[in-house]
Amino acid sequence: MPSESAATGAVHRLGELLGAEVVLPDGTKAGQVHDVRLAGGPGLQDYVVDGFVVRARGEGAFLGYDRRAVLGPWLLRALVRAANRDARYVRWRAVRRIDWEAKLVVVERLDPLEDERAPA
Amino acid sequence: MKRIFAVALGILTAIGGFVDIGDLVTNALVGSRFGMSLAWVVVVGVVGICVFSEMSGRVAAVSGRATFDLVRERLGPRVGLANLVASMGVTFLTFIAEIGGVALSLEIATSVNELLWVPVVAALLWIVLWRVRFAVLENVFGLLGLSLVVFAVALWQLSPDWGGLWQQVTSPSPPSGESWTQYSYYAVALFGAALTPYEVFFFSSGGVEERWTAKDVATMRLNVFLGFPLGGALSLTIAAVAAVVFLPAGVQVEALVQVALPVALALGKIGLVIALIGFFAATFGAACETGLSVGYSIAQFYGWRWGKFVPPRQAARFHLVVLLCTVLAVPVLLTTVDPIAVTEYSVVFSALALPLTYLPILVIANDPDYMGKRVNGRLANALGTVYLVVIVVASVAAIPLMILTKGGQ
Amino acid sequence: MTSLRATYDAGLHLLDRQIVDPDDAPVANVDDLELRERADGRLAVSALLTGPGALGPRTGGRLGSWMVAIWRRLRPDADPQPGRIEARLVTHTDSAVHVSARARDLRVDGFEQWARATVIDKIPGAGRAE
Amino acid sequence: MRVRAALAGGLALAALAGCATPEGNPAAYREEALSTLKAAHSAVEWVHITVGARLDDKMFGRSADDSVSSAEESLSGAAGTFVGLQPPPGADEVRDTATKLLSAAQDAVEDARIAVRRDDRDAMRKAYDAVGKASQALDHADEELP
Repeated sequence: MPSESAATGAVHRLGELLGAEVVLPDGTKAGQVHDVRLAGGPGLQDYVVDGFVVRARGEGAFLGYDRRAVLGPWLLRALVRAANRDARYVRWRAVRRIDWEAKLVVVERLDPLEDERAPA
Repeated sequence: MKRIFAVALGILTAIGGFVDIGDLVTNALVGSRFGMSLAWVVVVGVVGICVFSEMSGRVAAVSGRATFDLVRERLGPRVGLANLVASMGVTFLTFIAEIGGVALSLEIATSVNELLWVPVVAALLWIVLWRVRFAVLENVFGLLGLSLVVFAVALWQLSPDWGGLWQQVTSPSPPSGESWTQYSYYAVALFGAALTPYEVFFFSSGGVEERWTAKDVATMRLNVFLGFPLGGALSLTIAAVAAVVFLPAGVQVEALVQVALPVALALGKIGLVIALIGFFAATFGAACETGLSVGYSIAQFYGWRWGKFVPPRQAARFHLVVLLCTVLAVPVLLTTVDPIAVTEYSVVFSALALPLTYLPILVIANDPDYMGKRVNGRLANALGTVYLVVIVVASVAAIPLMILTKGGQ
Repeated sequence: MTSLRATYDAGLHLLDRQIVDPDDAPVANVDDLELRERADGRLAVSALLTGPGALGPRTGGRLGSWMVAIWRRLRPDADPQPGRIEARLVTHTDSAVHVSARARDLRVDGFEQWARATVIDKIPGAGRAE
Repeated sequence: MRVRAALAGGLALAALAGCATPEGNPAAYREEALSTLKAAHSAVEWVHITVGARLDDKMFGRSADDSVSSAEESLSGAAGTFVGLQPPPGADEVRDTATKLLSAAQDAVEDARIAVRRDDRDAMRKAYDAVGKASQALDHADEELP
């Protein structure tokens, strides 16, 4: 059970996850939740949280350049990519616990961030 | 034939619609103080509005999303909200200036004080925004605005020393008696007058309402690439007649009637009448555009239904905002604030607010998710990047220059 | 017509997007997403949330709190909830999020109704289309 | 111009700490006088052009009236701000010269406005010459100011 809340059916907001502190089990700070990746289907109601895009500094990364291969103009992409080099990904199975009150996500490990897959 | 007519109409209204109170006042003022030595800024500004409008027009046509719709998607709610407040503030300020400009045009024609005209103009404006069709609004005021071509005729009639004027154009530095800081301040003001955010909000929202598709991109480009530069040329003639008549006489332009004075000198009463019709059409048309643009930006930010194509009751919040704006503008003008001063500030604040609107459009125009194959090409991106730098520089410089020059005094 | 993406980076692809109905009429923006814990512990998307009650907390800071506070004051109910559109109503996404229900049936536009009833409908010509 | 004056006033206050003020420094006071006279020259020349255009029947009476009245307002605004300044010791001569030039200009502009509003061509012609003289005097202010 990756969640603290015992009762299933508990309702949350995605916005509560954005900016949440990400820590390793030993308490080391790993960054902040920058985006939440959803996967599943066929309907939107069947999409579940697949993992978190984590950055050392949650704010400031923007514009969608951070996770896309082909985007111009060159100058902007280079600047934003440079600022986003620290982005990592936490898979759902690496999430140990979410503390919604404290806006804290405890994770076991962080993986490299892959560019998101193309639309189906 | 019908298509050629439609294209021609689009270009003509783009010319007439380009000039507003900010262009009238800033160009005449700059012409009277700096001659044609700042003409290059108008050129830079016009190319900028072409680059920006082409991108946002293409984004509107391909993705069906208007400019402010996209601002929040790329900047997030916090920065997006800051941008909304700034852009709405500038557009509202411009709206006030335009209404003041209409009232001043009527004052010049009737010598009835502008303050008495303000409530009349506001009421008329609101009725037009409520009842008159979008296309009528755009075409009537755009075409009437073309009467400002009288400035070009006046320039020719004044038979100026063309070599001297060209000399001013090619020596981009302040004339004697003016400092570099003043020169730079008015460079920013002219840039802001040519590249006003509301023009892009209005242009792209109109495109969405008219349901442009990728097929309409070619027509849209024709309008932009022919209409706006010709509109820019028109504003240069306004600066030029002021440079011919006022610069040697040491007169600084500070009232709307002065903008028309050179036309009267050159062409007499007939010229004056045509110029005043042009003033009225340009400012009234721009008042419509700015009033709607305040509504567009807030409605698009919050995802409300907006626009002139649906009955008002189906876009109730949008029409409520437009109504409130019109009502609020009246007491502001009745404080006897000088509309010309409001105009001068509005163009500088336009330059200040621009980057946060420009950046998301530049990014989205590159995003295949929105644009498919219609993403920016190399030229659009090269120019887009150059202008990103120019727009940021103008924005950063605006306030320090305003303080250093005490608002251009 | 594209349907749904294989994956969504929710902040990038869903939040702050325009929601439109089958007539392409704007309904609201996606101000937040509602997540529900499933029996297997996974967090599933259950609804799109709209209005200041959803946007305020995301805006954060004093401004966000004000947004929520004003919204609460203006709502008639004691414990107002943000507008809610069931996730299963989403048919596809492109530059907008398309839903299968009409704007007027979704009941997420209290302010629109208020503005219509209190001001706009009282002005002659409110129902006239172009 | 009122808002601009107010804002400029505010900004000037903010800048007070750093620089000499016209009220405490004779050189700064002279500068202030010169810039006021330059603004006055602009307004007077504006009236001159307008009355000339009206005499040549290139403008309507109402528009000419509006133009002259706007110029008059601008002139009295500039003059009023200067007259309200406290002259620093040793600047009385500057003040006297400038004030004389300003009130001569204001008188000429006032006569022009009256003539234009009455549509009295003889008076307009006289006012045209008087305004021209006032404009010339203001144009040479730098040499006249002590």
